[in-house]
Amino acid sequence: MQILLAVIIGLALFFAIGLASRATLRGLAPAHLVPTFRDMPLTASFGLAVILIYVVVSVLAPVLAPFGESEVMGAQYLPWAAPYHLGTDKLGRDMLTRLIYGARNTVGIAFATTALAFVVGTVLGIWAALVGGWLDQTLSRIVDALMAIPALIFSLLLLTIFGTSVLSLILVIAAVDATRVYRLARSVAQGIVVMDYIEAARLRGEGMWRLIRREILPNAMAPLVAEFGLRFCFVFLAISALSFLGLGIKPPTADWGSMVRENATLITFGDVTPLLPAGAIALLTVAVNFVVDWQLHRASGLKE
Amino acid sequence: MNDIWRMIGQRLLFGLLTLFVISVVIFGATELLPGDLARELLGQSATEETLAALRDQLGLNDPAPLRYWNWLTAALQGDFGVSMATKRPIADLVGARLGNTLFLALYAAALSVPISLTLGVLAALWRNSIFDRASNALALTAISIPEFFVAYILVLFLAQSGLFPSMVRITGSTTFGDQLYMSFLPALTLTLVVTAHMMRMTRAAIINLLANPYIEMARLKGMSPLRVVLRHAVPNALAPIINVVALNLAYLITGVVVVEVVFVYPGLGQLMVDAVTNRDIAVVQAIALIFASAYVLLNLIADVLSTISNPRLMHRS
Amino acid sequence: MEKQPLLTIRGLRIEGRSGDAWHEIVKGVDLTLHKGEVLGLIGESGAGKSTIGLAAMGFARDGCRISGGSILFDGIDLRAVPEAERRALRGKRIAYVAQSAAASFNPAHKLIDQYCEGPVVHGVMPREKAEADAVELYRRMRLPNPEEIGFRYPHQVSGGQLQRAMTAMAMSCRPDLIIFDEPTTALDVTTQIEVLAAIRDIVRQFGTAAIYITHDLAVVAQMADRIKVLLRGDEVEEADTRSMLTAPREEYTRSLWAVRSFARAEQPPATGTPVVSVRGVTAGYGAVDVLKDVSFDIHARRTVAVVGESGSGKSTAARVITGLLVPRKGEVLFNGKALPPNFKARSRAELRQCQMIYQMADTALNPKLRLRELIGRPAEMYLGLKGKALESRIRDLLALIELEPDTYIDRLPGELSGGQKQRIGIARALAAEPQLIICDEVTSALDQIVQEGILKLLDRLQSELNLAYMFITHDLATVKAIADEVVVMQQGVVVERGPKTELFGRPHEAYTDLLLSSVPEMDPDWLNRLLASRGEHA
Amino acid sequence: MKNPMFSHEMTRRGLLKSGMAMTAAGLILPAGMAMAQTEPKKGGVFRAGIGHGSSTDGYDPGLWDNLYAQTFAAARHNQLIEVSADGALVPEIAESWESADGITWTFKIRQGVSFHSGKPVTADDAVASLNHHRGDASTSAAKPFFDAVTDIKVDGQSVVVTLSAANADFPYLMSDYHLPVMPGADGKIDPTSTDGCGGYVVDSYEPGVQATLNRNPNYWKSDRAHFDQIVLLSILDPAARLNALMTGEVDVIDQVDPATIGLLEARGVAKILSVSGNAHYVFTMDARAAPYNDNNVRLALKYAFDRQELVDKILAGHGSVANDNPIGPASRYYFAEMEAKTYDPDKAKFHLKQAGMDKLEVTLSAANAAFSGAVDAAVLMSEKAAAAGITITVDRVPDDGYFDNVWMKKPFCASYWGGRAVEDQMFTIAYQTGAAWNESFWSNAKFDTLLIAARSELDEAKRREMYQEMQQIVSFEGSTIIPMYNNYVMALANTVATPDKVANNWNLDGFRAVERWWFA
Repeated sequence: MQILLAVIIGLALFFAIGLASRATLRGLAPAHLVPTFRDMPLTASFGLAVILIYVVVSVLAPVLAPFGESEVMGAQYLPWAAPYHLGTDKLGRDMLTRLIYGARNTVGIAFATTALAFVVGTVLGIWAALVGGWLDQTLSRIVDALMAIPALIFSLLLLTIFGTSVLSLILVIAAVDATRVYRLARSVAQGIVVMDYIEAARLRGEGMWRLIRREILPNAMAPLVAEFGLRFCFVFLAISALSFLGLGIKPPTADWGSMVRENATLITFGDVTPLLPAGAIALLTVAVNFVVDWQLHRASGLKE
Repeated sequence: MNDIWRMIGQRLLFGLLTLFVISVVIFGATELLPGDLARELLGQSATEETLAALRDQLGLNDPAPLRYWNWLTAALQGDFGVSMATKRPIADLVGARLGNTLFLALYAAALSVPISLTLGVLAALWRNSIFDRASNALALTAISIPEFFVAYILVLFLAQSGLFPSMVRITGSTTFGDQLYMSFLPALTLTLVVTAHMMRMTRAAIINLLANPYIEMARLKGMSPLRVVLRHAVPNALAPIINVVALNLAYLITGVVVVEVVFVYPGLGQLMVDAVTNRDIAVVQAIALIFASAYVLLNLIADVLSTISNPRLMHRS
Repeated sequence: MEKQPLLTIRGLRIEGRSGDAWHEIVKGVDLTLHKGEVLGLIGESGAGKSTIGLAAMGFARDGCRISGGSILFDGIDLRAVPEAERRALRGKRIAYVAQSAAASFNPAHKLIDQYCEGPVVHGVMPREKAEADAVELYRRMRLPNPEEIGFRYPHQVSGGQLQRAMTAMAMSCRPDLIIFDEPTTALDVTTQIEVLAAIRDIVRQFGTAAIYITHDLAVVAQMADRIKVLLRGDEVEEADTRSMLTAPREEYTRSLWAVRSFARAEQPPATGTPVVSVRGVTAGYGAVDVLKDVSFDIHARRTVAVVGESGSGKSTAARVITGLLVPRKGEVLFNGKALPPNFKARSRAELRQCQMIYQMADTALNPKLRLRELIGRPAEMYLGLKGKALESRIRDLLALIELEPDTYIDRLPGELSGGQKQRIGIARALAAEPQLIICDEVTSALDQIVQEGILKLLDRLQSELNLAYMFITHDLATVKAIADEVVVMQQGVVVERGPKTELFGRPHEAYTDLLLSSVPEMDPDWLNRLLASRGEHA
Repeated sequence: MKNPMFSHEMTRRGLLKSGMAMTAAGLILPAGMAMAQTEPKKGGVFRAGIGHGSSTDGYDPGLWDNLYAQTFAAARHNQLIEVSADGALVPEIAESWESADGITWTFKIRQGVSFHSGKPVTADDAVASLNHHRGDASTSAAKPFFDAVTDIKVDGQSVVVTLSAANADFPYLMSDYHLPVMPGADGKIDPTSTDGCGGYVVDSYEPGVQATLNRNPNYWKSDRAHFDQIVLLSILDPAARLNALMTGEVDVIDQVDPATIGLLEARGVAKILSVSGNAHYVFTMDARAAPYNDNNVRLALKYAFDRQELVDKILAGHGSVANDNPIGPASRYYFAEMEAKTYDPDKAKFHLKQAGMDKLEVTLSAANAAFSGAVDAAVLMSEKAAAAGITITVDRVPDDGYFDNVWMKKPFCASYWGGRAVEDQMFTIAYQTGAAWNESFWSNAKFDTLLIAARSELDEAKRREMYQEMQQIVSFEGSTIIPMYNNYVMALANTVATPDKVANNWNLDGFRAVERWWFA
């Protein structure tokens, strides 16, 4: 029964948020974008609203959070009651505060990591496709070899060697992710480099960097963006899995992946506490991909 | 067919090269890790004297390149050596666990591949329907929850009620049926983890094809939507589908250490993490190479199957 | 004519979605077709001919919807009946032959499997009988090896044969009506004739009614009993073929008929050092020589047309000149000086002198760049223009190609029509201020009226800017219109070359002859005469 | 997944002769719960889920380094001497032992005991077993025990050990889990053999996964080893261990996640066994390095956090507050009346001011490899210290390699001691100037003098006074923060019965749960 109730409430929220955000966007959008928003599916408007909320929460975390990020308020595992609306965690910190700051840290780190992975992977991938020959072979073989090493174990090795500062966490996950992006970027670019406009640009004598940046990249965006949506979410998972193995983001920084891990044993007793950060991740994943799907749908021109 | 054999030969050759590169990378990375086997075996309370004795016994005092060379020459002769920590032959150590790992991977694949392909095809068929959106959202939710957490939730609902065991205990006398029953939860966890990816890719691959003129032709021949998708779209979408299945199979073999830990499943992942922790390089190398070979072979198989499934590559005029 | 028409369309309205809005693309068209009758639908791109053809099957493409009117097929209201019933008609009583057989055959299945699918699924005949029937129809379509060809995959069969196999497939259920949607447009002229003949014969033999959709007047003249002219979703006029050809009523129809009138003024023979001189070039990919000892010259203010069918090596010749393909033997001289064979070794000045315009403007213009950058980039790169100078140069160029600068300068290629895109391609070439422009089939993807405009523009620019053109085409009409000199190529070899007047005037090589005679003419009897003269057909 | 530190050390100071019991560390049971006091029953398959164990574990006794290997060893082996549940040394394979001068020790080997293989246990076996840990070529972690041993020889049914100097504690060493009696041949043991004279015979073993052992039908202790079969499972994940217990896959688990103790008790499916001992959690400061070389800074840190909060939150109450005192409440000379340090930011500020600072910024390195909850403890300290103007930046370092890279390398880091009931040993190992494991590099002349004097002091009252003074010095001048003593927390299925006294020297009843416990 409770599950059914939860599903009904969830769906109601989905429609409410979706419709409200669509109406708002229509109201606020500049004139030429109004039709775009008018026909956007409910999933997309819901996704946009969720992303927007996350961004606002991230930016305004210190304002919104009732307490300090790692401020120990009282006893551990207090029930959901004011002033701790979502209770406290195992150190007696306010769960809601941790979640709010978690948005900032998690989303920030995930974004930085994914962005870095995409910059590196995309540039190398397109470069390989563009130049071809031995460069392509060499890069692709190296990437193949790296991909053949299980990502989690490879990250574990690298993090143990380089330490677990946020920077090395970002660099290591980005490096592992970049191999996947490289593969995608290369295969997409291979479809583009045979186009006449690339030939025209080469014949014009354009340099490599401009070919990549102006001629190929804009046309490779759609599949890359789709991949970005998924990869972005996989970063949370990677951090979470790493914290399972004793690495991950350093305390007392609040991040959702580690929060799931810290509180995970509670689920054994049916306590929903770890569901909060897990749900926050899942919601963002779904939201990001709803928007990505919508964008792809618009870009593909395949009207259904 | 000759082309295929040539491709297989070429890829196997590249595969060997890949394995070599990986063995160097893994060896180097393990070398870079602080501490060594002797230290790990003795614990932190060991005195320098004991450490020196153990290092000497284990041959850790040789320079790294020499140790790599010794390992490589032995490995090339098919001798992967003994675990430096336990003195057990690596073949024994790894053998049973490799079987377990493959069993779990195939089990999860047997569950997830049919489910995800069916869902993917249906989602493509009924694209933008409630079914499509709901399955998409559910799939995304499933992949955005950490594996260990999925496992805990499954245990909460399916093990605490006594339906399935919460951990896997495989002994010599375990029957196949028992093993299927005991491994159900880890297999289900992995299924939830990989299904979304395969399903989304299947759906995308098929929808990608629907704009093709031959699909319109099939519809104009009066074929039903299901037949259009199954008979006209799916055969042409096989290459990407096979590839994503191979990628996920590789993941099921190589990437499941977390699930192994949660279900106490004696697989290769846990063994490798242990070996890394203990700096037992011979074991790390052996498992890394097994994982890499699985990856290389699965990719090769995927490419061969994609080629076979594509008449343009199979029947050159 | 029977009293009860086979197909009656009244007030047909179809809407298409662009972006997020619906707009009408067929605006109330009527159409009547009797049993055994062939109706030609003609018009330029965007006229709605394909859309109407599909609507005759009760079908609308994704992103289109039938919004008004009635479609009555043999008494069945296709708009009213459920989808399942429409589906039962498709393939069985109304069949479709698509423009590109290569793309419309499923690459994963053998031809005969695709042939049999319709009859078997519709329950017309069992598989064995369908197979035997296929062989029979392949034979009637004059396909080589009719017993075996069905067991090949589409990619193993040539384009002309595929188009015939597709017609056979359409016939598999002996439909009452076939929609032919530009079935020969993608084919070479010599191949086109065979396909046209085969289609015409089989339609007559089975007494099948047909709607024949094309933009090529000469083709439709051979095939149709009646012709309906369409313009932007509206009917212009309809009449039987002969009266339509001889006495079109409407101004628009007359303009269609008149487009082949452009011809370039005759030029005196060129003298002096040619801009480009191709000397004994042998080149190819892998082990195959695509060009064999090819030589020709191009002079300033002259247009050299390189003619040949697909695979003749004419585009490869262009690639050798531009330096994309390094020849095995021979060289390319520019103003008498040898060019480095690889474009990467050429200086910017050398690159600048030789510009290229591509066949498919869609793929030749980066869809993500605005016209400002597309046109401005070469000017910026080669001439070092910046800021205001660059801006005014871009505007000049847009004006030169007859596009209003203020309107267009910030558009994306996707916001232009096909002809406009091709003009941008021209402007981009001009921006470099080159001496030679290579035009690779620049007009073949365009409607005839648009082609005319492009050719006129190129002609005007040549005299204004002192350009040399290398004009690659398979379309002899274009050659007649614009060339000064002609180079005829077949399988990598220059078969014949000389001034246009000379080449079209005197008796020539057998191959040139075949090419010339294969160009369809507006005369409804042209095909009959041609086939008779070749002794291929009664 | 490494073991807590110094697992090879013993917990109690022994006397020269066997059989003298000492004050024992108590067994603390949650209120309202009493252990069944029935007679032990035979039978059943006992399955234990242990939170350690690695696929690289081996049979070599010199290399046992985690709770799994140690429990597994205790199931199949006996030592010369056993430590009883109340902390006394009791005879095991050594029937008795004595020394006239503390230099020559004679251990009389019990007759009529045989190995699983059937071979009788002889003095030669005992000598071979001990010699495995001696000599330059030995790779045993127990090697340092034998530094002072000059000779080991057989004398009839006895083993005679000669030391270079008198050591009254030597019998304690012989109870160490590293030193099982194993069958010897040519004066050597086979370190890859599972053969022992313990209560269970190994049936199968998959390192890092599970071991199955059957009751040794010929076990010489008739009142021990009650189970027909025992299965030792390595379950590293705390949640998996809990689940295994709750779903009946195992009968006992160790290292219960403190966060879940309350929830587990509320379920009523298991009982919690919480055993207090002298084990303690530590944060060490490098006394040589600034700013920790100033005792005022050290004191400021000691007053800057809430010890009770750590006990409540890190141990969920299963432990007790420690006053920077490595000598636990179970010890003879425990200085209970010492002035307690409470959370007092003002006092911390005062000491900072004494050190000439108004604020302090330090980095505390911690990993859960040091002790479970070390990172959280560090975070809690950091939070509370802020009020005293002390900024503690918590540097969470990888578990992997913690004791190589961080411990005794970083100036301020987490550590753990298994606890010593023997005051002299605790102080000698970790607090005497220059001691190998003096992790804080602390040096105090007065302390060193007292330590040596106390060893030879025979007057009980004076001795107590001296040890209490040393505790005072360590607590208020030492460079080690000791916030709490932790309990061993296990959870048992309701069917499992234990003796009323459970040993506190090690996890799982001093590793002996498998032979001391039974199914009710």
